Amino acid sequence: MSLALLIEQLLNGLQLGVMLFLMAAGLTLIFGVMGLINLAHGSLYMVGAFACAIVAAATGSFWIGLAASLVAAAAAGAIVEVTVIRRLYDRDHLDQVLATFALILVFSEGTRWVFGSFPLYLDIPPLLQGAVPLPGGGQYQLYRLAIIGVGIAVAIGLYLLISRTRLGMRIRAGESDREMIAALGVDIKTLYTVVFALGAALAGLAGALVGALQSVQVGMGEPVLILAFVVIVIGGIGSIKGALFGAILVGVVDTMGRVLLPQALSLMLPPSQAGLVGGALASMLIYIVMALILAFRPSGLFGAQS
Amino acid sequence: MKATGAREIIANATIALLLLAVPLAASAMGEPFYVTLATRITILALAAAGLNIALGLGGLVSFGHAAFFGLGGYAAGIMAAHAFNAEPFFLGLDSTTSMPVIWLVAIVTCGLVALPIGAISLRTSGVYFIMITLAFAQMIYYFANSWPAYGGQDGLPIFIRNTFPGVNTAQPLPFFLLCYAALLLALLMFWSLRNSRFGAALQAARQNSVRVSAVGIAPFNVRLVAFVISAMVTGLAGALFADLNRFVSPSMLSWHMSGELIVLIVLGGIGRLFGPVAGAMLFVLLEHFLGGVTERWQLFLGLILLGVVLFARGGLLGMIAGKARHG
Amino acid sequence: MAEPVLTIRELEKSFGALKATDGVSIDLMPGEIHALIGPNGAGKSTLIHQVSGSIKPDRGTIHFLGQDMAGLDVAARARFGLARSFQTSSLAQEFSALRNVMLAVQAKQGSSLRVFRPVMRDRSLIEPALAILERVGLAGRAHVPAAELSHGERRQLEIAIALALEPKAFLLDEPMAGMGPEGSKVLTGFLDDLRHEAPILLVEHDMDAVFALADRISVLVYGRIIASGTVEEIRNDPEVRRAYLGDAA
Amino acid sequence: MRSILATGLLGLSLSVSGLANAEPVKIGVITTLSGGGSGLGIDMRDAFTLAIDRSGNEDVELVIEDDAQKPEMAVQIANKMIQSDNVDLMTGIIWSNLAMAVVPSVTAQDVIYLSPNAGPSALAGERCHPNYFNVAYQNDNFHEAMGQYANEDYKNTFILAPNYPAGKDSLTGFKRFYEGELAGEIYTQVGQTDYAAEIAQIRSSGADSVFFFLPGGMGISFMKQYAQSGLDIPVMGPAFSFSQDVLPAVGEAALGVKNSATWSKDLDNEANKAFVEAFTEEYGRLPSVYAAQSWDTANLILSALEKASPDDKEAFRAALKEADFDSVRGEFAFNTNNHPIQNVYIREVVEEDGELTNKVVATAFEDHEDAFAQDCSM
Repeated sequence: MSLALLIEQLLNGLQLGVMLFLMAAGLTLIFGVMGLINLAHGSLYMVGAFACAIVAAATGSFWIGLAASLVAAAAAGAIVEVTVIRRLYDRDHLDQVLATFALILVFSEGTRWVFGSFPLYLDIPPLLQGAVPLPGGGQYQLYRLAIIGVGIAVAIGLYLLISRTRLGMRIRAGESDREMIAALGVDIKTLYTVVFALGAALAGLAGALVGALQSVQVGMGEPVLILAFVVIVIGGIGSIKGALFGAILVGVVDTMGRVLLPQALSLMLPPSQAGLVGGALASMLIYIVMALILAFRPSGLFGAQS
Repeated sequence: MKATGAREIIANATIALLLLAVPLAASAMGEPFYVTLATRITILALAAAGLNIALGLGGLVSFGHAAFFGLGGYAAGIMAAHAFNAEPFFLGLDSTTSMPVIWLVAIVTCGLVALPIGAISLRTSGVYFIMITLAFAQMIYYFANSWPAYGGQDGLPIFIRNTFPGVNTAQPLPFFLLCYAALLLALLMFWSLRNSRFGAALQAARQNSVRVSAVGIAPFNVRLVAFVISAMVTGLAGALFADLNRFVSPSMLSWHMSGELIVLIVLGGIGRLFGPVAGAMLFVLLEHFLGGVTERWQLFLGLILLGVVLFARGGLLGMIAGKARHG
Repeated sequence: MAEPVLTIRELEKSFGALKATDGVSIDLMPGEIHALIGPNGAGKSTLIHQVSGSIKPDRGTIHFLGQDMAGLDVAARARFGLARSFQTSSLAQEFSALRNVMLAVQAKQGSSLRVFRPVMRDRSLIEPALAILERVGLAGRAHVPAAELSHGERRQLEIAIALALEPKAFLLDEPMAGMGPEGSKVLTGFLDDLRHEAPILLVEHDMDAVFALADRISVLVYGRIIASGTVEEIRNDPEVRRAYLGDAA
Repeated sequence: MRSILATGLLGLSLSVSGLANAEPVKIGVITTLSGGGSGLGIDMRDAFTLAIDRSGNEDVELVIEDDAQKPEMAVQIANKMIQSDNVDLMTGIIWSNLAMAVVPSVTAQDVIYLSPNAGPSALAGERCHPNYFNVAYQNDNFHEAMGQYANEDYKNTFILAPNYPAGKDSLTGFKRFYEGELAGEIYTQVGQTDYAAEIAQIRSSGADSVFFFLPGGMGISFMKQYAQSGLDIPVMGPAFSFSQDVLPAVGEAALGVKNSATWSKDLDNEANKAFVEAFTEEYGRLPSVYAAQSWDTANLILSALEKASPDDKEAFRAALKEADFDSVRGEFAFNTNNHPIQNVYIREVVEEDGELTNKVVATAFEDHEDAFAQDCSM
């Protein structure tokens, strides 16, 4: 493999990782602050993509669509938090898994009811079309670079939010002691709704950004949900830093595995066979990595070790 | 306390009789489909009863039990396929269509696979345990999906239902009765486990694992044994399910299946003897009748589930028989 | 003089910059109650955790009945004969008092992988457990779930579970905490007898109980033992008075 | 027509089974009506009910249920339809893996099944069955046509498909007729949504063309990302990723792409014109290839019903086998294995009145037979 291709594939892995980070950051934030496992996070991703596609089609502007996706996902998140999620904070993980599993069914069929069964159209904005040259003679798509940029911006933003602002202070306090911040006079209910909506908005943002690359359709959130869980478990649940690291690890391992495993096997097997076996192994790779990491660090890479 | 205990016993007896009586009546009335539906309930209840050992007694939220359900199914499917093609099965041994042998293979396979999965997963706890069991199941799912030998995503048909000595398994009713007997045996085992010394240690480990180690019992060992037994029962259910559908495919291994098994238990009542049975009845009937009424049935199924989790804690049996008590 | 039952030598444990245990050495002799006192945050609980095996020390050794405890986990140490009670009660909440004690009896018998025979019909478990509940005065509450017991009753149940293990030494972490004066008095009398079954390493805040019971006292401040001796010696130690007893004495 | 949509209630199905002679013909339709793949099932159902409706045949009753794209669910519904609803015929399944789960057990219970879409090779060859009629295609057909057509222009094609049996059949089918070199052969993950890594490999492979089979959302994602990458190597594939149900979601990226199918909206025959007009009028959208195949399935059944009753299985099978109906695909006949002998066309994606659609540009095969017929001993 040439250097240019290698760089391109690493960037692809990085871009996939950044995407996963946008999902995982919300998940891990919600778990860290409220102790909640939210399987319906993928549904909020879908809401973001649908909102962006519909608004972009109506207005002709991807950017308005992007704004709409943030608003729609945050609103959907807030509504779900107030009506359902709020009742789950005191429950065990089992109830949370089940209730949010039920929410997936509701969201998926509800979306299909409203928007129909056919996939929607969403394209990247003209401003971000085209490619930029890479060192070594290759080139890389501008839009994907922009996604990487957004991911880095969100990571910095979250870091600043949590370490520098009053909201962040409250979030950190909430992580350590719910009763204490209630005693401090912070309206904990509102805080939780805000955090949940923030996580939802990040998922919606990811959905909208990816919607321009992929197919906007019902069920699009489920594969990415499972990956996002893999990410936060590898990184250590509740740790934003862990989510970032885990996301990039998963993105790069998955991409490079898909590319390299079949090629490595083709040294030993006929190409058709190498493709099949390599593909099979590549699809299992990140789960193998996850199991290995948890076997040695049961609370993830950046999780609090008990 | 006595009254709620008695109510639960009556509820259990009613459920057990109903599950037996409906297919008998349906068969007599020439409605074989309702026998098939009852068989489906019975097998799903068996699978969930297996999970209930880990989840209900041990508090181990395994989000990967579909792995064992599917492995059991593949054991039946693969052996039937080899027998159908008259090929040797393993180490030159002849394959067979005899259910007892297939069940044994399914149970042993699941036990052997559950042992390392459990040993690694049980190093973690809480959400990590949920997710690592999911990860193992996904590994097996993707493997089955992309491995070409046994049909991959298309799955593996079982052209002729496997056999049981002295029973005509091709007929719906005898096959149902076999499954029903297996379910009763599994429930008997669950009951016996729950009340045994092992069950005491397992349940205590769920309530307070620090306490359990402080009296000198290693929670890890107890949980690992529970996880393996649990997987074996679910694997047996998988083998029966494959024979019921005359088909096995990776969708038996998918994370939705793992979710459904948990749903069955919670619908019925966690840790209760007949929780999985009540849950499976409710779930299959909901799926069947909602599916008949509207194509948006998944929406309503979701809403009903949500309602149960939020407002009917303790599941169906919890509503009928009140809070569960331990000796 | 007899061999010590429990020997702690030069134990050290840090959490980040904080030295929670700093060169602690303690002997527990047969038949004695050795009290460990000190202000909040002195590292008493951390020490108990290290002895019972739930926290691994950075340095130092713990020998119990002549055996090095390093590498043994909580369950293994318990099987070896080291019984502990918890500062805040740690019980199987859904189980009755009886079943909590039965669990300890079964652990002592080493038979936790038996999967047949219902425990509630097993006289070899029920009878010893009931006898112990009788001894701690909980017989009348045997069938009440632990979650519904009063605070004092839970402390009694903690002791009962420790007793059921027939240990070679007790580690009792604030057994008097939250008990009324009456309850403390009864428990003090009970522990006074208990020392003849096995020696006790006692962490306790209730100074009346400590002075009434202890054969020897070690005073722990900021992870270090600043004084160790008989009740009289500790009462009169100026450093202890200054650092800890201060106003109380 | 007495169409009881989605009948699931025992009462309703019992109420019609009392009458002896005037008993209507019951057709069980199992298709995907919920979840991500429901677009295909809905087109299938809509065309099928429309065809029955327009025929004016009052004696056909439909029982329609959703399989949620789950094989176990489909098996359960099939059992219900046969054992409880006593259907005479069954149809509707979109996906190969569901067909593999349902068809063997349905045909074994002596019920006739007509496939409106899936055509796994196992059911065409060794496991063929007199009760199984495939009205759509054998799975390899579209890919074979694309392989044949690629010979005209290309020497070095890069091929990719998902890592599952239909994907393997696809690439095998393509290679069966393609004579040039392969620049690469990749199996992607099922349900994969990002193809950046694969597109980078294509770019560096020196291929002169790309053949892909990625049904559903996978194909939409691939086409969009391919166009966005700026790669200008020509792409081709079977019609699934360029069918009317997904074209709006792919957008302009699809313009000019050659794809293979047995049907196209602009095929010049009377039956097709009537079909396109009826479908567009009724539902306000253009029909997809799945709709066309279902329409044909319904009309095949109607044609056979005029000659025989499903109660006489032997006669009814013979009537079906004659394929005496006006197919929207033109010439249509059944091979020995009950699979179609038909033309396979090459279509090109074009824009018509502001809407993306396909037009036929070439005929890859005339009266094409599948490769498995000789394995079928029927």
